[in-house]
Amino acid sequence: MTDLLQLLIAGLATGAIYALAAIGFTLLWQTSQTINFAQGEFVMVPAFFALIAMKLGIPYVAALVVAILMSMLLLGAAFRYAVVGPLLNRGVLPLVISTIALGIILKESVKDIYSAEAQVFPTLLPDRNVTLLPGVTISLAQIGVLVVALITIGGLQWFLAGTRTGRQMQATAQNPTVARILGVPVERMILYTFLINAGLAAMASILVSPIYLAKFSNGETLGLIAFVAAIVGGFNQVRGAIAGGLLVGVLDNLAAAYVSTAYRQAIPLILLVLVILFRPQGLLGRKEERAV
Amino acid sequence: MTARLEVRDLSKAFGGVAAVQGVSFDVRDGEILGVIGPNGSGKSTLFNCILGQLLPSAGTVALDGSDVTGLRPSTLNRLGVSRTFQLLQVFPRLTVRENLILAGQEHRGSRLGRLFGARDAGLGPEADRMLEFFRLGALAHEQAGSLSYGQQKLLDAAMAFMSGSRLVLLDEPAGGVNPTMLAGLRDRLAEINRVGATFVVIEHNMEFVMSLCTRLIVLAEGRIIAEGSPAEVRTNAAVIEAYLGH
Amino acid sequence: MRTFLIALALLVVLALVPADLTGLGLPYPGLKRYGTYILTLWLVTAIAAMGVNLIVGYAGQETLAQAAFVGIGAYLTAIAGKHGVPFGISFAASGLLTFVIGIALGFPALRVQKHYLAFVTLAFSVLCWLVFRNETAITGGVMGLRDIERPILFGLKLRNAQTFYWFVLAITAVMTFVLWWIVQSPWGRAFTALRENPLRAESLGVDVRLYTLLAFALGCAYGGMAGSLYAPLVEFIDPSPFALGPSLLFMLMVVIGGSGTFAGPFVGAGVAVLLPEWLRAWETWYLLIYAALVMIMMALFPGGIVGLARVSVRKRQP
Amino acid sequence: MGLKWAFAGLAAAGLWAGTAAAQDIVIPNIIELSGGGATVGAMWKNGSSMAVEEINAAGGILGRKIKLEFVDTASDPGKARAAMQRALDDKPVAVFGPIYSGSVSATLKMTAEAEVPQIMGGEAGPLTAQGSKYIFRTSFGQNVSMPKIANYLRDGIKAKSVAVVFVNNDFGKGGRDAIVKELGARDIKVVADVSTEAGQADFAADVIKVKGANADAVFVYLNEEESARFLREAKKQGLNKPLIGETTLLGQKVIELAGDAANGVKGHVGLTVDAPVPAIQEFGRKYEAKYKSKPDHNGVKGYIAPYMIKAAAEKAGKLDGKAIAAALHGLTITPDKVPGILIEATWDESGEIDRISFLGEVKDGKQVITETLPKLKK
Repeated sequence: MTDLLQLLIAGLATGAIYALAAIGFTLLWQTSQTINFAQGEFVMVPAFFALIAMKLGIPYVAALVVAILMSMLLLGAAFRYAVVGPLLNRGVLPLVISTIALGIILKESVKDIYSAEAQVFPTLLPDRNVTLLPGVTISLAQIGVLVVALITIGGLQWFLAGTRTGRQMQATAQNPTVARILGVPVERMILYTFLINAGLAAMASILVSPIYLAKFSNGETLGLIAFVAAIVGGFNQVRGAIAGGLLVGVLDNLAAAYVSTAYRQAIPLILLVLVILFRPQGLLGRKEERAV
Repeated sequence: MTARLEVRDLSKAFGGVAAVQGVSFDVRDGEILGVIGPNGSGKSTLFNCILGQLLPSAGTVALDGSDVTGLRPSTLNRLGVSRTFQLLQVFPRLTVRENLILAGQEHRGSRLGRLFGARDAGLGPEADRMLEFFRLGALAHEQAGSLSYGQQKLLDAAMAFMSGSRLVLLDEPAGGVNPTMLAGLRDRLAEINRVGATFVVIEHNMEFVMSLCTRLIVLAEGRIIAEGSPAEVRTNAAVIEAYLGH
Repeated sequence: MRTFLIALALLVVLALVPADLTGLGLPYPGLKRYGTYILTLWLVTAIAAMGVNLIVGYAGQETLAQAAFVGIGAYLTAIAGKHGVPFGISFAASGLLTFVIGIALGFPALRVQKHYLAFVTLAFSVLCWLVFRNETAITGGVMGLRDIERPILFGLKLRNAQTFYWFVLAITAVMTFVLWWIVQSPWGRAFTALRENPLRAESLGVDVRLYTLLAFALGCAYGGMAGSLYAPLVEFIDPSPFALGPSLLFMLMVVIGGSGTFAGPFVGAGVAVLLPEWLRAWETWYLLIYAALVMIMMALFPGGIVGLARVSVRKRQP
Repeated sequence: MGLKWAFAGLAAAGLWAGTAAAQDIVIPNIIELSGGGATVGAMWKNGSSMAVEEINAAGGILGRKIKLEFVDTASDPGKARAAMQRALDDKPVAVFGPIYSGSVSATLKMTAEAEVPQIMGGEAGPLTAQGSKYIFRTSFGQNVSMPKIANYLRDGIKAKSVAVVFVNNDFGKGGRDAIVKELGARDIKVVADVSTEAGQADFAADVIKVKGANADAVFVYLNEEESARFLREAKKQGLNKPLIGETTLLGQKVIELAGDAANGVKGHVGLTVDAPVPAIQEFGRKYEAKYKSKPDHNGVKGYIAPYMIKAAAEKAGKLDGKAIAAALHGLTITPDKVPGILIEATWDESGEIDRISFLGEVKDGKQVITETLPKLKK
């Protein structure tokens, strides 16, 4: 029983990070039909922005801010205009290819320019453990991850539902053509989603790197899992991505403990296939009209 | 006269909005039935539900007496129903002749036979005949995308007849076609109708509809508000109200 | 007829590239063993890429599992070979098995929306990789399978690099012809139609779902058969070339060559196989350069290298 | 037109037959510069480059300069084979690498056939057991290190049961197979056998499994980052069994990455920069000054490879692959003659290396050597 609790907590903490990455995925998909295969690298890179900033003598907290801003500038705005912009009207495939290539570029750049080795990434919170129950321990870092991730997600939900800009973004996500007719500045809304995606990725990066170290290849697994989480939860719903992320995080841990460590990765993937077979819109997704 | 197509109580709603509500009508063998109505009255949705592009929320569609509700468009097409779309739909990177052959090939022989058999699925002569009939012969080997709008519209219509379908649903065949070509198109359609094809035509161009169709139904807000010969419909008070009321 | 003659000439040239012609009085020393190996690898990669092109370029779908299908063919051939099964049978079985798996994966995925095939293949790709890694008793696990025998043809051992190259070249020629035949047939027309406008194709009686499924399964079969040649070429297999990353690279190579064009996969495979050789001096930077090239290509010339060549030829002949 | 380009391409790629006369001795390094082994490959590359600079500055080998060529295997044995084929086409005096055992296993027959000595970094046991006369290790094989670990578990820890945590790649799987065999031979039970992935981030479930097994000791055989993540999770969950490792687990990189969590870890250490040998520590300082990062045992492996060739070639008196291989068999290289070898080492007939090694533990964030194990054969 305590084992199960321990696994659930660890799974939720990891899952919260997956959720941050998965939300960005669904946002980009909704507003611009972008399937971002570089999403994992988007989570890997900001940690290195912070490391570079610290090497230049910028103090830790300021370096984190720099990382988030750099991420929004390069992985948000520049990505929107230099990569996605020219391909937006050419269908999904060129964009898929381009983001695959972008992922390779980001990964190789970090490796060749910074280092191929894992880097220690400092944490905001002291490296201490809290014992919840006998046998159930959680580290402060994990609590931090959960709290920050939940605040970020809550803030995002509030922004989308409670502000004018947020509602305009949702209108854009649901139907850009109608949104444009209603006077929503669709172009700006699309840019906002890219900025939010980059911001969320940077948050995920800052949260994950102290625990799992910063390394150029971290994006491979993270990207794959965020992708799976987004599909499982529902590609067209932000709350679907959140649920998907948490679910995959927990499932991965339970599978490793109770099924097989060798096949732990397989369980979320099998879930993915089952979802596509029986509930293709995702667990919490909206059903879309049959066309053809 | 028997009914080729029977539509009964057909409804379609998108979310909470009802686009088509309880529409019933028959299409009789050999007629040219016009479907008119103001913009947004549900004409294209009706077509899409009949042809399996959309699943109707309620109601049935029967072809030659057998139920075909919800069958996929390709199945319906192989059962002998063709259509055109409101917006231009040809394959721009295929040649004009290839477009026509494609339109007929799925009705020829078995799928495996088509893989091993003739490259044109034996449709070459027929495609050439159709090209001549629609006065497109000179353009046979041009890419369809390089044709003028009117020519593409002709090709679009011609493709609907390559399968030898006896029931053809045309969604705004006259839209954007210049008056000279329009007369030609009307003559072609009338001629095909004489040799045995039944048509359902959605059209905004009243002159075209009145001179081509033998019978009309009028849709407004998803319901049939009038039905009858062109002359009857023209003087129907409800129709005038529906058109002018907007 | 002209196409046929050009193809024949190309085949003869390709057959002669690795050969030492000094015996015939020509100042051409042929290729070293490694050169021949790279050329053979190019052909094998091109076969798998042809399959991807069928799926991506003709049927307009995305596949993220081509490397996994290559892996299935490679493992099947390697394991069967260890039990004395002749190559011809393993080769056919590889094609058949991957075709059937393609149908089984594609059928549910194509029932729903457009990109779901990509998602299903993604899952399949990783699952295959896990099986290759963990079923040590069958696949050798992470240590791989060593000493895979090259096939024997009519009693003739194809151990030698050059004879094996000719063998692969012959198979590639046949498979290229088969694909050309399909693409030129009414099937090819249906593939083009369903990529350009599935809605209209469906209304003309083209069973879009079935044709897409067939294109996908055929594409998978090409992957499986490429794998069947890959195993005896490298004489060693392990899970790494069949992971998700290489599957993504297959997509890149088809698009950079020119998706939906017949020569595209050959050009794309050529770039993917030879680029690391050209950019040797840059060591690992070649991946970066390659990826940057792909991105620029996507933004400026989405038709790939073949599309670019066509445009420049058309410009020159007014 | 297209063909001309194609031929130009082939020529540019240097695939054509015909040999170019070279003044320098070119030694190809077929190593993991990208993919999963990129970290390891980078270390080797730096180490061997540094050694070659020193050798060239001192006049080269038998009066000729050495030039290293680096070829990426992308951590893929298939690509390693291709790269090896290319290298062997040029008939080199020797080849270095690969470092991943899977890639070595895929290439060792080729070097044997071509009669070219292959100085490699693989540690899997079977590599030297296949009768190749041309394969040479730069570090202990698992067939040597695992018996030492098993002895330590039996005699030092007095363990009756052990939980094994390994990374599922050629390195980890090879080690796991070897230790399980050795433990079996000593009547020590393996009560948990936990496979983990390279690049795995979350070790919560793995630690729970290990805890649940309630073994007397835990043998941790993972790569650097994963070792660190495992140690952090073990500390968090209060896993209070002896954590035993082999070289990596006690290495500087793991200590740096794991922080406090590494304290108390014990085990066997092959050759690392932390060894209590002045020459090795001096090497560490030179490396760090040059490359701005701390070397690990892969850096050491890469560093001694050129010195092995130098010593063997000078013994054979000629720069010839066959002669060098023959000279290396049974050769003992001592640091007083060849300082670059760092520590006295002997190669036997199968290419296995023999030298002293250490037992150690991590105390206050530092590796402390508690015992020096002598060479196996005097």
